[in-house]
Amino acid sequence: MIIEDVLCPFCGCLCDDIKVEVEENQIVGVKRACRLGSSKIRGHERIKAPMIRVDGKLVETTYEDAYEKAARILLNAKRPLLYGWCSTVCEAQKKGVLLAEELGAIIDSTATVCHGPSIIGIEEKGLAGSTLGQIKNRADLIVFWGSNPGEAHPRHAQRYSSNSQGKYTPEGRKGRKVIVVDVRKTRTAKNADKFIQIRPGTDYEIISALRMIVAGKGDTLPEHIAGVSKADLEEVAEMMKSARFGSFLFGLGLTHTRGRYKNIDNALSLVAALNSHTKFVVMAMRGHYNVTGFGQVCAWETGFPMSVDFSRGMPYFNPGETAACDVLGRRETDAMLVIAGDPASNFPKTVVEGMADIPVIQIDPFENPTTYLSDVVIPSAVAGVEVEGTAYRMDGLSLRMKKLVDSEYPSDEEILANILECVRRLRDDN
Amino acid sequence: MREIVITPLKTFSIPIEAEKICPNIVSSLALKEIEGIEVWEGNRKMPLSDLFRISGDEGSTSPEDTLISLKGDFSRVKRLGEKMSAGEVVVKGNAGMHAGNSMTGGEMTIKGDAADWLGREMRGGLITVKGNAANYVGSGYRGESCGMRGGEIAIEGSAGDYLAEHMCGGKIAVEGDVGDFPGASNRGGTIHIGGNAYLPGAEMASGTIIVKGRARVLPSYQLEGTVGLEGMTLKKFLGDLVDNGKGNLYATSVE
Amino acid sequence: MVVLLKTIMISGRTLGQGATCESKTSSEFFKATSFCSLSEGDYNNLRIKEGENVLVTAPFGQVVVSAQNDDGLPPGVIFIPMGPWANVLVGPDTGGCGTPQYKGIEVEVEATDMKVKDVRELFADLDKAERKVRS
Amino acid sequence: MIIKGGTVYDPTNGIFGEEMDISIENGKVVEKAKTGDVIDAKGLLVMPGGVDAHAHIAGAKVNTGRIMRPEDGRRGLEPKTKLLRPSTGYTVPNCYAMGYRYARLGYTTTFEAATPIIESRHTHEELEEIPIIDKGALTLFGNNWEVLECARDGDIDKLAAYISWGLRASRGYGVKVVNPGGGEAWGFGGNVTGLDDPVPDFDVTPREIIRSLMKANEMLRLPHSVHLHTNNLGKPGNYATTLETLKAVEDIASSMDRQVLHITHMQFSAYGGTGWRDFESKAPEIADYFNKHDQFTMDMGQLIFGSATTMTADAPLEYANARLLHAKWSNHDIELEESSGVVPLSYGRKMPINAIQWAIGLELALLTESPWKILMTTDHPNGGPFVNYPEVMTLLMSKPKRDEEIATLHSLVPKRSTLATLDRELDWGEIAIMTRAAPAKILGLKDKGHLGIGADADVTIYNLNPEKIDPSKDYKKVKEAFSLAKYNVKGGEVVVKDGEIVSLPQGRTYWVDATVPEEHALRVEADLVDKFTKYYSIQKSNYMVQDAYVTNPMVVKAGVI
Repeated sequence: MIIEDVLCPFCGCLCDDIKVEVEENQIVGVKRACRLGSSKIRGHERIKAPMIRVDGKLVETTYEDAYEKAARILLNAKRPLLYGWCSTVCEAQKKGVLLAEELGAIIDSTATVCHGPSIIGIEEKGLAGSTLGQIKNRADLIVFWGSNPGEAHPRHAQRYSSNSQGKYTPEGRKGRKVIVVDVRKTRTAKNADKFIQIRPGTDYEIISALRMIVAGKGDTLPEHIAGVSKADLEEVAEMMKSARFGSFLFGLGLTHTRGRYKNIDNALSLVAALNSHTKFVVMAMRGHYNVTGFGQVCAWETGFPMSVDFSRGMPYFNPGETAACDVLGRRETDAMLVIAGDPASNFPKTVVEGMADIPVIQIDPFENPTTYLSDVVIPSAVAGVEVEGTAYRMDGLSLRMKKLVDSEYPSDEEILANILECVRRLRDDN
Repeated sequence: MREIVITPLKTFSIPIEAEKICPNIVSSLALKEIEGIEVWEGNRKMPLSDLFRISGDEGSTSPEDTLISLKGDFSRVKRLGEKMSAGEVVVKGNAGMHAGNSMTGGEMTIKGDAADWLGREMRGGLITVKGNAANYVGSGYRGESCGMRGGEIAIEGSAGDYLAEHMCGGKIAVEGDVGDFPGASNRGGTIHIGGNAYLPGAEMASGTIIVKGRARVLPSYQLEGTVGLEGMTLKKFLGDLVDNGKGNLYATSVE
Repeated sequence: MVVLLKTIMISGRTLGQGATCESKTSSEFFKATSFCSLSEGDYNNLRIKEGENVLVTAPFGQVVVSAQNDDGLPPGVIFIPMGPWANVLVGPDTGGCGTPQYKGIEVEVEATDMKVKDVRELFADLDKAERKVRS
Repeated sequence: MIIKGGTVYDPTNGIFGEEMDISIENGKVVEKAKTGDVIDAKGLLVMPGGVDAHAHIAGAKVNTGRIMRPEDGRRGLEPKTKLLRPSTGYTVPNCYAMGYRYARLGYTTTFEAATPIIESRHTHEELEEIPIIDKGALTLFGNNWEVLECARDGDIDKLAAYISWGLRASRGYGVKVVNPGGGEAWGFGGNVTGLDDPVPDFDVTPREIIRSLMKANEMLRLPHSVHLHTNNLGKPGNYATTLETLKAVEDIASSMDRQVLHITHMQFSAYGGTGWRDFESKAPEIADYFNKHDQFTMDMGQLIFGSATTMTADAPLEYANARLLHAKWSNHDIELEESSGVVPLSYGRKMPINAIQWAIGLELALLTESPWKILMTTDHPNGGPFVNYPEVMTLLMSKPKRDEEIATLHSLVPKRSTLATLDRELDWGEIAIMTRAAPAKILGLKDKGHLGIGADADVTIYNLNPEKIDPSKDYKKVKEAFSLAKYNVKGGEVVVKDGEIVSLPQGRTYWVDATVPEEHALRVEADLVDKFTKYYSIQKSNYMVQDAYVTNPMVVKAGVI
């Protein structure tokens, strides 16, 4: 059986045109997906059964026992942290927010180690964006700044940006200019019309210089700005102003480097100013397929998009104080639930050390380094392959993910609902 | 002056939220009543006396006439002196995040270091730090257009990143170095930095920043000449011109 | 003579890292993320051969990774794919905004005979099975 | 259940202040209930549950407002309770606060004012999370490529078929039109300047778009009329465009017993002056026109001093606002369909423009003779948050209250508006019309906004004795009582008692399923296949809102007979 128009549960592109061939409840073919998506949909070796740690060893147990152990750990904690959330569907994320409320926990997503600074930048300036289809149909200039879709979002160029075709862009790549700004000549940079190589950590100054040139005040600038020639920046500014529709697509190159949210803040201002000259939009190249969804769910449920602390019964938001790396790095949390994320691999090792000293619950289909630090391990069905539900693309468009095959594992939502029920029951017993 | 002494009973790992440790709240309370004021350890609410020993003078007085002495390590005790309008708070150790948050008057002295968001959204009064202060001294809450609007913060050591972000008034003086982006998006107020600074006054609309050490200055600042100030010769810049800013930035040497 | 190269480390996504990141215990993931790319000049200066290892040292930790050259890198900048090897070098400071600085870390690189740890070994000091603690 | 002995205002049924009992069974008003609880409402004001026909309560724009405004989120915090989830926000509350606050005001139904079809899944995800109240969403059609092409070709049959499809795809209730043509022009940074300024590349004018959509709307016999945000909204001198728009559609007849066109948040479209310097009210001209024409309705879009978050599909307006006020600016252009923007701002009493805008909203309501023609709204959260409705009610009911306010405003108010000269004070019945009966009638909700037999048992009891209280003098008491309902009964269930939420039923979501002749549906289908193949960034099969997102639907049938 061929299932058409499947959504890909890998990156923020959330491609929705995948064809998947299923035979006897097994995925036997994946078409149109990139290497990343295909690998995810085809699947990997799974965690077989729920486990709890006994005398240092993870030993298999029942789901009921794992739920109860998890609930006890969370109930005993004074400052539990519920972290992950981006490789699952919104239905599970909603349940997670409810669990966080019930526990008086901190809930935070993987956004805080990727585009968290972008969100803080947006809080400073707002974001002039669009859906990806708008770029496909209209953009004649694409700026990739600190983003490398050639490796991180392989189908982005073809479906949405530099190489896509639409109403006002019938020639695709030929009718467009592509500028790449990066510290290294990436796969994406090799296909650019103009590549500006900058030194790490100088993005803010370069963007300020561009803002000056765009505002017609370039004459006060020195000949070189952080090592980049003014002439190069003048050329970039001219390309931006003379475009009919420009788009500024930025990645972790801006958020992970010195300046962090200030880099984004400045880029958002540059784009706002460009709109006085032409049409320009800006977008964060979000990583996980539903990291955007967590921000949306968390915002409508709590008023804030991430790093929400429910300790005092109402949401308190302050990344720098309430983000996962903040509280783990400072050893301020006394229990952690990890779902649909792998902090042991993705946090700085110095922060991961904080997980070694506290009880950790993991909900995930796959074994990963977080498993080594977990005390309760609950295997789940793969969202977007074995479970249907909602996901938000990097541009904020929501789509419904399909269920392709049946699973012997419970969904993230079911697992969370069970833990929540245990929490409520144990609390009532006391 | 009535002195109330508060001492932690243990070393905290989970931060304590104790905005009620504030002259405005405790001045009129008997010691027994102060023991009962509510603080939070993570998601548990408890009386102050579960976590701290309370001693000092009995009686009831006005906030103006109240001194709160905090003895020991308060580096994980947050929101000390929040919204205080008068009186004195002395921390004889380190202070946790948000010390002096939204204070409008009175005096706070921190003998050790101050954590992030010291004097956030301060309106008046004086905060003195003998040690170092971390990030966001005198800044605003996320998304707000105004941080500190009045009062004074004096730091004898160094300060972290985003010092005085969105500052709209008042004065901050740091004797040592500061981190990245001091005075970002400020609209008024005065910042004195004794040591070095990295990209001061980004998007400054108005206000004054003086850097006596080295500063890496944004390309969107225009050099206007040199001036003598406090016996030193300083370069004077106008900016931040990205936003037609009219701020004054002075620095001795420029990277 | 040991050459000690002072560089800036950046980490980031790659196709290989993305394709294997849901099977982190696999040899494919190990291959895709436990290496370091250097500019041709830096690579030659270290006097190493293709596939030999380097020890990378940052203020917060050190890690052994295999070395390769990448003509897209400028001198003085090295690249390690996003993942546990790179993250040994990243400090805990979240800069007041919740996000560690994964790019632009000052490191020193030198050739080494030490082998690259596999993922399990890399976490041996934190692995609860090794620590035999927790009740 | 019986609500006994209250002083009832039920304007739809001609009841103005009669002492009577309301009997309720199975969620409906009945002749006589057999059993059930008795609520003693003796000496208390009883009205149908409030109906808000225009507010931005759910969807991408609202959430954008939340995400860019943590400083708003931290206002209005209320912790979780055994029953309630935490509340946050003032201008952009979280979903739960939305439901709780409407319920406490005595409201039971609210319609989200603008959802682009492609992003309606998101709108419904949020609507589902809003507790208690019944909801619906108006679907944006004014800048949609298929609409522009049908209007250009004068193909009303096909346009009607597309609307039918679009309402189903979005699970939407009616046809919302925002700055027709301007949103498309904004795709390349442009706008349209008036009714006859053609949309770039589409060879169609706003006049043609509005007329075509109205004709299609009436052809489909939709329960609600076209709901229009005019061109040039928010600009000085725009009253001329507004009147020109109305005159341009005078010949179009309504197919139903309701208006043929609703112009929304009229305050923003009733401006005189050639610029901000000579900015003035043209509310008298607008009200005069409405007094002479019975086929049109409007809502106030009243401004509230303090913080607001403007959010609209009128993206060029938002860019202009942001540049003028040096404010945060979010923009979101939506492929083939719309554009939109979000800008937070603060309205100041001493700001001449804001003070005059405040006066214009009130003038419109006081100068329009029939309360059936003008609804009370603040265009939440554009003019200000809906929690301020009691403030607006008291301003309308009390001349002394208005005088007291005017004294605190910029001195230009009496010079640039007529408000200070108006003595009219609305009575309980007129308030009941503007907040209950008329919005239900204008939306075409037959079972809402009244308490006749068969109506939904949505009943509000306020802690006021309308016989004894003089709202002109005791406006403080009136505001207090309207702010926290004594009882709010929703669908026969007590949801608020003494100002506290006591139960959390899941409200229903209204949407319109309109049928069209198959031949036209097939023509639309062919167009859509083409557009999805060439232009949309998603697949057609993934586009339509699935049933999973509307768990408690109330489907209203319409269509071409």
